[in-house]
Amino acid sequence: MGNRTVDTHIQIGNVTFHSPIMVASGTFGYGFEYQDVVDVSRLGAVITKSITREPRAGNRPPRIVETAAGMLNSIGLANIGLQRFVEEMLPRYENYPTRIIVNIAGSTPEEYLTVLEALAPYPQIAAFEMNYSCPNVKEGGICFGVDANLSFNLTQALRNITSKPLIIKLTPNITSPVEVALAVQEAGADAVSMINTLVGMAVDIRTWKPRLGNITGGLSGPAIKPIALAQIWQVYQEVSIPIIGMGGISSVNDAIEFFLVGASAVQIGTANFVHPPTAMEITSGLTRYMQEKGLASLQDIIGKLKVEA
Amino acid sequence: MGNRTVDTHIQIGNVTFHSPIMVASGTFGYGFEYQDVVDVSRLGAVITKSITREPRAGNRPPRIVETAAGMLNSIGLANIGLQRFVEEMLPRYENYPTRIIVNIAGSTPEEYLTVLEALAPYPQIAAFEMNYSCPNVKEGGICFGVDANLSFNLTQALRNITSKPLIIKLTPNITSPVEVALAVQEAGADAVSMINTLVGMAVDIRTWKPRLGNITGGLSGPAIKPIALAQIWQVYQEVSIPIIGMGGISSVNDAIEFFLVGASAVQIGTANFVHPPTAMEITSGLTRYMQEKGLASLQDIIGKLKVEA
Amino acid sequence: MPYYQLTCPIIRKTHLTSGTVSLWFRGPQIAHAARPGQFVMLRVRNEVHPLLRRAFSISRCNPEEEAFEIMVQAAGTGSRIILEHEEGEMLDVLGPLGSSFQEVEGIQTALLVGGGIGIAPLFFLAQTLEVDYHILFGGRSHSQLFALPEFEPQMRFCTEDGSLGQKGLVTDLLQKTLQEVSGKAAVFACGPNQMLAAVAGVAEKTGIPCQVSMEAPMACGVGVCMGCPVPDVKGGYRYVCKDGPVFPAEMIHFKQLVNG
Amino acid sequence: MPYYQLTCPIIRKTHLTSGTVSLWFRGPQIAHAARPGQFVMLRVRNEVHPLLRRAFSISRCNPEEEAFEIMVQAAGTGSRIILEHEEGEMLDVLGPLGSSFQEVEGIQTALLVGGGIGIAPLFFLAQTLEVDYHILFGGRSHSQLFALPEFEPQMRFCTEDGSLGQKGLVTDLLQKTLQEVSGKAAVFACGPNQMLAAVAGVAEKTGIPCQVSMEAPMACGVGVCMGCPVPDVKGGYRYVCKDGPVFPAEMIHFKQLVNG
Ligand SMILES: Cc1cc2nc3c(=O)[nH]c(=O)nc-3n(C[C@H](O)[C@H](O)[C@H](O)COP(=O)(O)OP(=O)(O)OC[C@H]3O[C@@H](n4cnc5c(N)ncnc54)[C@H](O)[C@@H]3O)c2cc1C
Ligand SMILES: Cc1cc2nc3c(=O)[nH]c(=O)nc-3n(C[C@H](O)[C@H](O)[C@H](O)COP(=O)(O)OP(=O)(O)OC[C@H]3O[C@@H](n4cnc5c(N)ncnc54)[C@H](O)[C@@H]3O)c2cc1C
Ligand SMILES: Cc1cc2nc3c(=O)[nH]c(=O)nc-3n(C[C@H](O)[C@H](O)[C@H](O)COP(=O)(O)O)c2cc1C
Ligand SMILES: Cc1cc2nc3c(=O)[nH]c(=O)nc-3n(C[C@H](O)[C@H](O)[C@H](O)COP(=O)(O)O)c2cc1C
Ligand code: FES
Ligand code: FES
Repeated sequence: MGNRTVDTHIQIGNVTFHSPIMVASGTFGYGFEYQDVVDVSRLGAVITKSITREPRAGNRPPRIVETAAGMLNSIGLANIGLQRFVEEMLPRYENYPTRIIVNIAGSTPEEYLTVLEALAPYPQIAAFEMNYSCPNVKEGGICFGVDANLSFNLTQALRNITSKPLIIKLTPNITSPVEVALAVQEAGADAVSMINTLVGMAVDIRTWKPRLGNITGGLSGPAIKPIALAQIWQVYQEVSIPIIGMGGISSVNDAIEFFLVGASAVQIGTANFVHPPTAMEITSGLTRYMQEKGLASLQDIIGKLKVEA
Repeated sequence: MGNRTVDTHIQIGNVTFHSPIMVASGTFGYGFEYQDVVDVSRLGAVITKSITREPRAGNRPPRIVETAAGMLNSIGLANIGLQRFVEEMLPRYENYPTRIIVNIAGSTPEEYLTVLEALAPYPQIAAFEMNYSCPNVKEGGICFGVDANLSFNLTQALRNITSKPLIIKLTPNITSPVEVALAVQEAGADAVSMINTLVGMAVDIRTWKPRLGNITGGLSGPAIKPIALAQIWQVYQEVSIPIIGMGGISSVNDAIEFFLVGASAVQIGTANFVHPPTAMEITSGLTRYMQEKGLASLQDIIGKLKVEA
Repeated sequence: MPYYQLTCPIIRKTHLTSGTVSLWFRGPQIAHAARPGQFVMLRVRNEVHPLLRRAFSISRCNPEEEAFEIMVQAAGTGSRIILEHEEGEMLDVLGPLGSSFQEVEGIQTALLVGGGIGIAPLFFLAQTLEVDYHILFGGRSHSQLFALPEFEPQMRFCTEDGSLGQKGLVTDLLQKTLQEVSGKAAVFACGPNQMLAAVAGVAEKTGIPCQVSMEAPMACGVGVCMGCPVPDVKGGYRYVCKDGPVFPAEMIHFKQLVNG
Repeated sequence: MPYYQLTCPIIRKTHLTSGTVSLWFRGPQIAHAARPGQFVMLRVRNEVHPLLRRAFSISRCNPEEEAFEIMVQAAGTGSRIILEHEEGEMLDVLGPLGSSFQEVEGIQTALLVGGGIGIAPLFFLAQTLEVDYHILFGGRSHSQLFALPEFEPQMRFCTEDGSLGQKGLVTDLLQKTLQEVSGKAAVFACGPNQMLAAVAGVAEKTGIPCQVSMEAPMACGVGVCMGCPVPDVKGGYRYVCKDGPVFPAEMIHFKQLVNG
C-alpha cells in the first residue's frame, strides 16, 4: 500500500475542490477567526455564516446550551448583512488560501435572490450554499425546506442567477428529506447539503424557564450523527447530484461513515468549537486511510456501504 | 415546606394512575423481568412490549449499537404475539402490583383492530397504547403515524372497540407532530404519547457494513432528550388531551423538564437498561421535589414553563 | 434464578496480559448465586456516555471471600474505562445473569476450549468440574495468552503465529487433544463466533456433546430489549442474555450466524 | 492578538476553598501573551460528553516559569472534571482570548471588585497595576472566600451572612471604600450579572469609570458562533468572547441583561 498518492478532489457543479473536507456554516465565522490555530489552506472549503440582506442582531440570549453529547443553539442568523459582507469580507477573500462558499439565508424568496444576485459576480466566491431551514415569513413562518414546490421554485429562480455551484442545504426536520432533495435536483441544484440542526429544547428546572432565550434551538454535535447518516443514506438512494454530509462529525472515522452512506464531501460543524484543527486533521486522516486501504479516489468509498440482499 | 403530602395521581381517560412515572414499551419486557431489582408497585404503570397479531421473530442481528449518549435498536417488534400473550401473560397480570398498559402494533389497520378487540375485555389491562410508528404495508410501507387522515380513521375505529384509555404513540420522524396529534384527539384518543425513537444509522468502517442488520434503527437515550422536549412543547400548545412524554429521561430533573413543557406523565425507556431502578427513583424524587417546592399537585408543574412575552 | 444490582468494591486487581486485567469484586449475593457460564452487566460509569452496561463473564468465584472475578480485555471505550479502575473503587454490577454450563452425565474428560478473552468463563467452569479436564487456550499470539497458577497443569496453548504452544487454530489443538483422551468427553467452548462455529463443527463430526457460550451486542442483559438474538437451527432466534449465553451447540444455526 | 492551542501540563495545584482550586499550567506562548481580563477555553476531556470547552479567566501569570494560573470553582459537570486533574496531567487550552482591562489615565486608586469566583481575573490585574489598589471580595459566606498572601494586605472581604468581613453586599463595601479613598479612582469588576449591574450603578452614580468583565454561555470562545451576546446600550449585542469579556460598564444595557 505505502505512500501511493490518493486523489481526494471532488467536483461540485463546475468547480473542483482539492479536498472533500469543509467547515460548516455558522461554526467557522467568516473564515478568519480560526486562522491562528487552523491552516485553512488544507481545507476543501470554508462555508461562511449565513448572510442575509440586512444585518441581523440575532435572538435574545441565552443562545447556547450544552446537552448530552451535543449542543443547542438559537443564534438566529446573527450576521453582518450583505453590505458589510461585500465591503469588509470580499476584499479579504481575494487572497484567501482556500475556496469560499457563501451560505445565504432569507425570510422571503426575494431575499435569497437579492443576496445571490449581489454576490454571484464576485470571482473570489467559489460556490453558494442556500440555507433552506429558515422560516418563510410569507407563508406563515413555515420553513422553506419542508415544502417541495416552494423549494423547487426558489431553486429554479436561484439557478437562473448563477452558473456557479448551487448547494441546497436541506432541513432535517421533515418526515422524509427525499422529496425536497429530488425537487431541488430537478430545479437544477448542483448538490444538496445535510443535515442542518434538529429542533430541540432544554429547560432550567431551577427557574422553570427555557434555557434558550428563543425557547427552541437547533441541536448539533455527536448526538445527531446517527440521524444524519440515516437521512443521507435515504437521499443517496434516490438522488444523483452530490450530497455534502454533516452532523456530528468529529473524527476521520466519522467522516468515512458519511462517505460510505453516500456523501461526496463532508462539513465539520460543532467539532470546530471543541477542537479547531478537527477538519485539518480529518483531511490528513482521510489521505492516510485511503493510502492504507489502497483506495485511489474518493469514488471508491462514496456510497460503497455493503448492504446484503 | 417539610413533609406535606403531595398528590401525584394522574387521570388518563377514565383511569387514575397513582404516579405519573411509567416504563416505556420495549424497555421493560412484559413487566416481570426486572422484578428482582425494581419494585414495580411504585411505578404508575408498566407499558408492555408492542404486541402484534402473530408472533414476530424480529429483525436480523445485530440489533443494538451504542452511539454518542444514546443507542440505536432495530428489534423489529420481536414479540410473543397475541395468542401467547393472552395465554401466558394475562393470567399473571391478574395480581400484578401496578397498572398494565398494553402497547399494540400492526402492519395493517385490521391488525391493530384485531389485537385490540381480543384484549379489550380483560379487566387486568388498564389502558392501551397504540404504536403508530409502524410501517403500513397496505400503503407502501409508509408509517401510520405520518398521515393525519389515516391516523384519524384508525383511531376512530379503535375508539369504537373500547372505552378504556386509548393512548396514541406518535412518531417523531415527521415535519410536525401537531397535525397528527390533533387528528387523533378529534378521533377520540384519550392521550398521546411521544416520542418514539428517531430514525438513525451507524456504519462499521472496518467492514463497510451497516452496524445494524436492518441498516437503520431507532435512536433513543439522553441524546434525543432535546428533540423530545421540543416536540412535546409544540404539541402542548395545540392539543388539550394529556401528553405522556418520553425520550432520554434518566433522572428526576429530566422528568421535571418534561412536566414543565406539558407532559402529564412520563415514561422511562433506555434508562431502564442503564439503571433498572430509574423509574422507581424518579417516583420518589418527584414527590421530594414537589414537597420541597410546596407543590400540592402535578397540575402545578404540568406545562408551567415560564415563557416571556 | 434471582439476580441482584449491587455496588461492588474492587478488592483485587491484577494484570493478566498487557491489555487484560483480572478484577475481583466483593458482592455476596452474586458470589453465592453465580454458576459457571453466567455473566454480569457492569455500568461503565455514572454518566450519559458511554451509556450502556457491558457484559463480562464471571471467571471465578470465591464464596468465603464473597467475591467474584471478571477478566476485562481492553477492546473499546467501555472496557478501557472499566479496566482503569483501581482497588477500592466501586462499580455497579447487575448479575448473575443468563444460563450456565450444564453437567454432562457419564463423561470422563471435559475439554474447555477458549479463544481470546472467551477463556474467562472456562476458569469458573474448571473450578466446579468433578471430572478431568483440559483447558485449551488459543489466541493470535502469545501476548494474548496467560495462565492462572491453579489451572496451569491442565492448560494447553496454541497461537496462530506459533509464538506460544502449538501453532495453528484452537480447533487443531482440540482435534489433537481429542485423540489423546480416552473415554467419553464433552466440549465447553467460549470465544469469537467463527471459532465457536469451527469447534461446534469438530464436536459434531466426532459426535461428542458440545456447549457454547456466545456473545451478542446487548442493551439490557435481562431479556427485555430483544437486542441479543442468535439464530436458532429451528428458525427464529434465541436470546443470548436469557436463553444463553450458554447453548447446546446443536441449537445454534452457525452458518446463518457467521454469514451475518 | 494571536491566540494558541496548547497542551499544557498542570505544574501546581492548590486548594483555595473546599470547592475551588488553583491550577498553574506551563504554556509559554499563553503566559507571555496574556493580559489581565483575558481568558482561556479548556477542553474538559477528549470525549463526546461533556462536549464544549469551558472558559476560565487567567488569574495570574508567571513569565519566568512560562506559566499561567486559573481558578476553578466546582459548579457543574465540566468544572468538576477539570478540578479533579492532578499535577502532571495535561489539558488542552485555547488562549489567551478576549479583551483585557484597560489602563485608566490619571487615577490614584483602582478598586477591584470581585463576586465569588469572579475574583480570579482581578488578581492578574492587581499583578500588573502601577497604582494603589484595593481588592474587594464578596461572597455569600466565608467558605466561598480566600486570600492570596501576595495580595492579602490589599484585600477586603464582605459576606452576605456576615461570616467574614463586612456583612452585606460587595456594593456596600465598595461604597464604604469609595468614601475612604482620596483622589481619582476607577472600578474594575467581575462577578455575577446582578452584581455587575449593581456595581456599574454605584460607579455611574459616583461618576467614576468602571470596567466590567462579563460571562455568557459560550461555545467557541473566539467569535465565530455568535453564542455569547450581551445587550449593548445602543441596541443590538456585543459578544463576550471577542468584544469582551471586559467592557466599559456604560456600554452594557444592564437592565435588559438582568431581566432576561
Ligand atoms: C455474554 C458476554 C460475555 C462477555 N464476557 C466478556 C469477558 O469476560 N471479558 C471481556 O473483556 N469482554 C467480554 N464481553 C465483551 C464485553 O461485553 C464488551 O462488549 C467489550 O468489552 C467491548 O466493549 P467496549 O466498551 O470496550 O467497546 P465499545 O466499542 O465501546 O463497545 C461499543 C458497544 O458495542 C458492544 N460490543 C463491542 N464488542 C462486542 C462484542 N464482541 N460482543 C458484544 N458486544 C460488543 C459493547 O457492549 C458496546 O455496547 C462479553 C460480552 C458478552 C455479550
Ligand atoms: C469569560 C468567562 C470566564 C470564566 N471564568 C471562570 C473562572 O475563572 N473560574 C470558574 O470557576 N469559572 C469561570 N467561568 C465559568 C465556567 O466557564 C463554567 O461555565 C462553569 O465552571 C460551569 O461549568 P460546568 O461545566 O461546571 O457546569 P455545567 O452545568 O456542566 O455547564 C453546562 C454549560 O453551561 C455553561 N455555563 C454554566 N454556568 C455558566 C456561567 N455562569 N457562565 C457561562 N456559562 C455557564 C458551561 O460553560 C457549559 O457549557 C467563566 C466563564 C466565562 C464565560
Ligand atoms: C452555533 C451554530 C451556528 C450555526 N449557524 C448556521 C448558519 O448560519 N447557517 C446554516 O446553514 N447552518 C448553521 N448551523 C448548522 C451547521 O452548519 C450544521 O449544519 C449543523 O451544526 C450540524 O453539523 P455539526 O453537528 O457538525 O455541528 C449552525 C450550527 C451551529 C452549532
Ligand atoms: C430496545 C428498544 C425497544 C423498543 N421497542 C418498542 C416497542 O416495541 N414499541 C414501542 O412503541 N416503542 C418501543 N421503543 C421505544 C420506547 O418505548 C421509547 O419511545 C423510546 O425509546 C424513547 O425513550 P427513551 O429515550 O427513554 O428510551 C423501544 C425502544 C428501545 C430502546
Ligand atoms: S440484551 Fe436485552 S434481551 Fe438480551
Ligand atoms: S462564544 Fe462563540 S462567539 Fe462568543
